[in-house]
Amino acid sequence: MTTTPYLSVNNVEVIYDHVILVLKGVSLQVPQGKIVALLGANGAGKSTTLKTISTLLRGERGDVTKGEVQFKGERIDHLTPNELVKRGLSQVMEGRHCFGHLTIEENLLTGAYTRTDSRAELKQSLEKVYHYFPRLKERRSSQAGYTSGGEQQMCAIGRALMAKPSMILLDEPSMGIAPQIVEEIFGIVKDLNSKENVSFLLAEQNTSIALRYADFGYILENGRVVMEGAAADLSCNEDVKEFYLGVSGAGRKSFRDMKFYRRRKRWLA
Amino acid sequence: MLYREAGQFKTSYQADGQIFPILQDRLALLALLVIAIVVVPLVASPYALSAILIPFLIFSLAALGLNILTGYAGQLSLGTAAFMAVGAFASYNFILRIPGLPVLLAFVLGGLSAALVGIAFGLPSLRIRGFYLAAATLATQFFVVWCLTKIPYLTNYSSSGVITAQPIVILGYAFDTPDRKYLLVLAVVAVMALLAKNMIRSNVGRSWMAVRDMDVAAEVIGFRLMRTKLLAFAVSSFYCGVAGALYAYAYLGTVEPEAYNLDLSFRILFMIIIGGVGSVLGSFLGAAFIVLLPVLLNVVAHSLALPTSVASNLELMVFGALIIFFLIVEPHGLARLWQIGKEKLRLWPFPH
Amino acid sequence: QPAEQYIALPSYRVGPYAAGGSGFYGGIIDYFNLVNLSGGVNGVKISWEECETEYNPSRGVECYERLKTKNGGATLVEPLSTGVAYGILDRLAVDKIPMTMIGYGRSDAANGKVFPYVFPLITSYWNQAAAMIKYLGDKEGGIDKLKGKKIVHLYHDSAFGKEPLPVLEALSKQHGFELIKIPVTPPGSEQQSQWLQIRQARPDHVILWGWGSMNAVAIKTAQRNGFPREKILGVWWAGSEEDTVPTGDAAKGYSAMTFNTPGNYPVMDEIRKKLYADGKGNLADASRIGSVYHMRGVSAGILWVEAIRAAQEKFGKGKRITGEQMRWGLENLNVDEARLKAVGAFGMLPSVKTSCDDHEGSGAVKVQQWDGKKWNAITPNWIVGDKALTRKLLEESSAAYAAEKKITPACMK
Amino acid sequence: MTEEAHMQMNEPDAHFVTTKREIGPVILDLKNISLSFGGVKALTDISFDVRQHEIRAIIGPNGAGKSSMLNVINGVYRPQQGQIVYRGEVRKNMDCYAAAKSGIARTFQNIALFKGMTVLDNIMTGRNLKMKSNFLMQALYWGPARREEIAHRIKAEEIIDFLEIQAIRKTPVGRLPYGLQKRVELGRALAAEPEILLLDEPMAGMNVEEKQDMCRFILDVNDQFGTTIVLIEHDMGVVMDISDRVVVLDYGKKIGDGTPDEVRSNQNVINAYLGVGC
Amino acid sequence: MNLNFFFEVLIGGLLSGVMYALVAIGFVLIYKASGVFNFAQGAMVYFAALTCVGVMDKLGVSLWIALPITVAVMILLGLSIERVVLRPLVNQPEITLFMATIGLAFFIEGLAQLVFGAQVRKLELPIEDVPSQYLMDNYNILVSQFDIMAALVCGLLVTSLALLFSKTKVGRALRAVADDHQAALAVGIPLQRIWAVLWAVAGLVALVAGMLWGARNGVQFALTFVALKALPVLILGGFTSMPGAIVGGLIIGASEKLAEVYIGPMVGGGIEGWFPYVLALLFLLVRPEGLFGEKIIRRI
Ligand SMILES: Nc1ncnc2c1ncn2[C@@H]1O[C@H](COP(=O)(O)OP(=O)(O)OP(=O)(O)O)[C@@H](O)[C@H]1O
Ligand SMILES: Nc1ncnc2c1ncn2[C@@H]1O[C@H](COP(=O)(O)OP(=O)(O)OP(=O)(O)O)[C@@H](O)[C@H]1O
Ligand SMILES: [Mg+2]
Ligand SMILES: [Mg+2]
Repeated sequence: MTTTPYLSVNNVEVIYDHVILVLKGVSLQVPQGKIVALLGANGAGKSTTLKTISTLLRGERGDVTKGEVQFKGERIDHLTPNELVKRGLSQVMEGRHCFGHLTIEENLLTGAYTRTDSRAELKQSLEKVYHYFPRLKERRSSQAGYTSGGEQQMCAIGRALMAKPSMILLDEPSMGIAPQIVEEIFGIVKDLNSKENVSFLLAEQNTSIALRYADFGYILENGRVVMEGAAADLSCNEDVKEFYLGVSGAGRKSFRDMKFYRRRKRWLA
Repeated sequence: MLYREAGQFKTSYQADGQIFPILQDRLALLALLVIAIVVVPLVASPYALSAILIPFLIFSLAALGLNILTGYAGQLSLGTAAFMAVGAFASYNFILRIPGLPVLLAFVLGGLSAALVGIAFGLPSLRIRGFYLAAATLATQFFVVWCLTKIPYLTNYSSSGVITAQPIVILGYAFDTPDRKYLLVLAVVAVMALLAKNMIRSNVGRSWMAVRDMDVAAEVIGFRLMRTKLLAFAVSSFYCGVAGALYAYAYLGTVEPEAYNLDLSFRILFMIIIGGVGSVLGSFLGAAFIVLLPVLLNVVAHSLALPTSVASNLELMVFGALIIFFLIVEPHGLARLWQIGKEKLRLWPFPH
Repeated sequence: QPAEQYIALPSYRVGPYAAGGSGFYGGIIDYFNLVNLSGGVNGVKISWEECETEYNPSRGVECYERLKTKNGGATLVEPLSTGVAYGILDRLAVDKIPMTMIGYGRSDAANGKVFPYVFPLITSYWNQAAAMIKYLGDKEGGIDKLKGKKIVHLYHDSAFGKEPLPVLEALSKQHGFELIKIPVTPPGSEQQSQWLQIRQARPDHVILWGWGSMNAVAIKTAQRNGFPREKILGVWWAGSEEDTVPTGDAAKGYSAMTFNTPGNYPVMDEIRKKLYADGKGNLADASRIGSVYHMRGVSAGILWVEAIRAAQEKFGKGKRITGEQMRWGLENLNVDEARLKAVGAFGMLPSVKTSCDDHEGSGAVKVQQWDGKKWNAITPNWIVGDKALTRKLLEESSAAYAAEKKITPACMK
Repeated sequence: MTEEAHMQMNEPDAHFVTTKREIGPVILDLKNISLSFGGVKALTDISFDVRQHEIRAIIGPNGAGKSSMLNVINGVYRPQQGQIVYRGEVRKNMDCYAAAKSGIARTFQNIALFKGMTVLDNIMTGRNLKMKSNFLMQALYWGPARREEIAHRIKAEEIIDFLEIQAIRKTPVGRLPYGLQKRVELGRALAAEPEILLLDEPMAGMNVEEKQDMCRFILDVNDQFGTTIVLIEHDMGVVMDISDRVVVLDYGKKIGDGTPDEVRSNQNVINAYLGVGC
Repeated sequence: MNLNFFFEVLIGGLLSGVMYALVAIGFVLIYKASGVFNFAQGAMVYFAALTCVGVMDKLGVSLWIALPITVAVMILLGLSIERVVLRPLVNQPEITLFMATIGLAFFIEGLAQLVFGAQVRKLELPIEDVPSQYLMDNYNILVSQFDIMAALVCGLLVTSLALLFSKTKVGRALRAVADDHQAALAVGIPLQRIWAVLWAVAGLVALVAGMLWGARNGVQFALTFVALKALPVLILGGFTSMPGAIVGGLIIGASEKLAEVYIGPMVGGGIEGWFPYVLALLFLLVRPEGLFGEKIIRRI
């Protein structure tokens, strides 16, 4: 990579509960103003990587035993999440994590906790989120705990946007979201990226769309980076095509025709 | 590399369903039992038997009872001592009023009485959850002790409400010395721990855990919440009741209802939290921690020749600090610490 | 190395009753130190060991078991806690260690035929209750004047508070006063409803049978409700500085029973001079010297030392006596006025003479009143209640216990 | 090992009888269901039916009321209006227990596994309705209780093999990654040997390969056990490929119902959900 | 029935209820803002009162000098609790945090008695605990003027804390924290700082409770038990509601006194120990989250 990395993860090793080794030396970079996708099967360690960066790992009894994380040229692995958010790094956690007893609007407003802007500016940001997700506006005064799964996911994304970050870690933003909205979410990502120069690191299972919008991609398997490259290159790679995009030589196969004796991708690990 | 299951293949689901699937564990348990049954009574001093081991075992049993309710079925309760009191006072009355009733049967009847009370006071748990339920179970605690002080019949009209446990005689054999009492308590606790473990590894146990982890989902899957919760209350109270009876008969001798006060309920709750919520082993470890640590601290403080009031207060502080320390090291209790230790041992000499 | 007379003290110095515990055990230890300074009992020094019970029966039993075998075996134990005392009651006869229950515990234990190793020394709850009624009668100008009067028994709702009920009920029938029983749920930090009930009932006297923080709350609540403190008479566990000081002026005029006459005595002076002046006193706060609990502890010490002395007279002077011999000493105690004078405690406690039938040995109490600063005795003489009545109750109750436990009542030698 | 041999070893369902899949009569009929929470109308006057052995998909934008619909079917929510006819009987007050008893099993959108238990235990809970021995016998773990436990364990192991999760059998589910948890949840539902299986976004958070696996499991269940399946899914590829009929909900109303092709070309559906270019 | 007496009991009960509410507020504060059930609240009440009188005693200063010192000590205590106990336990199960506060309670109790001794002390506030002459003369009703002041203080505390929670950004953040520690961290809420402040405030609330209860009952270990009186208030009013603490307190106080006076004598008395719990339990059967508590969200 030629540009100086905005965020860089260097050879990080993570152990849960003192015994479960999950990341085995992961390194990756996000250049400023770029969208980087982090792909990989279930349990590969994507979420763990993101939590390592945002230092949320501590609360889950995970330890970073090796390596370091740098953001804007500064080591951040010892900082608190609050300090990170203040420096412009926000995370959307996997599995929504809305504040159930707060209304949607209150949820969004807590997202702006670190901001010291005026009321008017907050209002503006709020309107922007509502503009992105009209559904949230409709449900603004419902308690988040009683909204549908997709609505909660939108709320979680909106909440992160409220902090006006310069870099966002997105963990499976498309999970449980209707296809139209998925496109919209990625549209928003592109929009923020190009208009406001926000950088993204996104862990995503919907590989085709992720690679469509990303500039660069990493593939994680079993806690190791097994492949990296420009998004366009990755989407042309035969293996990626077969295992992550679901298209093989003959084009997209129907899910009905899947046979379980497909070629396994054990070799990747 | 000593502690490994490598090479131990299970060829049947029965073998796989064993309580201790690993050979080393089974050997260790066997050794422990031999020590507990044969060696301890021979070498332990009456002090160790009657002041440490007997209360330790009795508290372990009570903690096990509470662990069934709180740790496995997820119903936080602060009424443990009340169930113990019911067990003790019921046993007392059964022996008193039914001449010739075998003592062990009286304990069982005492436990059953506690179970009935448990079911009655478990009814609110169908609607109330978490700390609300915990605070509500205090109603049990205060109400039961109040009844015991107010209903003279229950204490055989003793003017001050104190009962004196009858001597324990089983089949003409008197359990009157520390080592005999110890063996009796050990037998009861061992059998009941085994039964508890069996329940936990079969469907009842799973129903409790399911209700604990997510009661709505448990219902969708076909567990009946009412039955499951009430059964947990009943079994738990039964265990506590028997423990309470042993507390009166094998330990204190003469008791007033106040001996089963809120303080005792709390101590048993501490035991399961420190030991490990939802772990049979944890009940024992927690009981050991709460029973032994103050004694140990007391001994240490005395050997430092501090003024007694300073020593006593320091003890309290160190005790509190150690609780916090252990929780920070392992929030899921000593049993979890033990398990992690074993996992490390399994990987040893490799770190991961 | 000369033999030492070892005594087990399962004490409590933390928790809700720490104030009482530290004063009482402080007094005991001060007196032991004093005796040891002058060479012990005929050359036998007294040794002791404490163990923190936190007033908790379970820990108390552990303490007892731990302490009893140390230093060649304990020869006496005093837990100052009803719960702990009950917990070790059954073990005493087996271990052959006598236990004193100075001013608490089950009153029927005074029957040495059934409870050979238990000594509710000086006075038990039943005799105290009887003495209280006698005092109230005297105050009214004669016991017959109690007829038609109302007496409230405001009590700690536990074995302790219920203990005097048989006596009070019997006396109420006998003398024709109305007894209104009002329980307070322990720990008793809120008593508004009880005192409203009392005010409503307009009693002539209130007996305050409380323990721990309940007492101060009772006095404060009486004040809040405008009930005259002069009409309240406390049990001796409601008659210490710890009960009145925190109430400020509210306790002025309040009186309570005691078996230690407040005042100054040679023995207390010696403790001050020989121990505290040298920094060897046991109380952390020297202003508590001579406080009610402290004196109670010193009194206990005096009686024990006299028991040791008596036992040595019989079993060998200057020798360490065993637990059984100690039991004999306690059972054949005769601390008369002369003896009390000799130890510098004349007037501080009643004279005590025990026997196999009477492990209590006295039953005499005084009444003291709080003047806002300190306690003052207000009865010049020791009061003794209807002992015939308490004797009768005692015989019945201990007989029932003996039957239940299958004990054949008999005197030990 | 040759590829064939490997296949054979992996063939977990050799002992399942493969039946010819044919759609049967209506097994579940929902008539004019309406459900609201305070002011929020989650479902308004919805009617549709489910036929035996078919795979019936429910799709719709977020908050359309899909999950609520499943909750109505298995008795978690009680609709304010409407009728549920199940196997020809009108069910008025169906609670979850009755639903489970009558052969309805399900998975949840927000995984509802029992976090503190192992994978095996979670799957065993699925079999609870089939267990007969009482708790005293279980406490003794002796005789019939033990035999029963082992018999059910065999069934559970079959499911574990079927879902290819042998390796994590004894792992507490809380530690598993999201995708595997979904799989375990499916296993738990399957363990009940249900007549109708309700799946709420079983493939959320999975990549294509894993979705393919999941589809295969669902199709196999449907094929081999003849289980009727009601499925909510946002991946249109999956829905269009594997379902027989599709219901489309929007804002609590039904806006389309039919075969995948019919739905795909329904203008309302395109506007509300699919968007252009699908 | 004597109506005047009835009102006296009622009013006495209501005012006792205010005293319970005073302790309950401390619990609500911590629970609402971090989801921690703070078992050490009672110990903090004792610690605060004892520190105040202890400082007066040992340094021989007046109440007005001891008070600011105590305030400083309580703030320090709050900060250290956050640093030593809570920070390492972020995102742990509720029950673990609960247990940690139990450990804390032991520690604080030991510390307080170690530093200031175990003896019972008196605490005199400028306002005396005697019946208000004015009310006595004009309405023939017996109410202690001390209680009236306590009620005022309590009302003031509740109002200001309720406003804090409902109207400010920090209040919103605190409620968020109670829902989900991890997510709160992720949106950048400075959990550590907020908790530190919160526990310091809880320390001050404990101080207020300690001063009032201490003046009423004497400063002694039994002050730690007043927490028990607050529990039924909490479950009745709801763990998460400031106004609930007051309303719950009033209901519990009044009904327990009425029950003790009118039902007690029929069943042997002493029912105050369990009556409030049974009453609260009955309320809970109707509303499992208490009168004003936030609904427990159970959804799948
Ligand atoms: N708290 C934890 N304790 C123990 N192990 C954990 C914990 N969290 C995650 N793991 C383990 O770490 C590995 C990586 O998990 P992670 O959540 O990072 O995967 P992922 O790539 O995000 O998967 P998915 O796509 O399913 O979200 C998994 O094997 C998982 O079992
Ligand atoms: N228990 C409840 N209380 C209040 N509102 C509810 C409840 N359950 C669902 N809702 C509301 O009903 C509507 C439908 O919710 P539902 O969960 O059924 O949507 P969904 O179609 O499953 O959406 P998604 O695809 O996002 O999961 C939503 O607006 C939701 O907020
Ligand atoms: Mg993930
Ligand atoms: Mg849904």
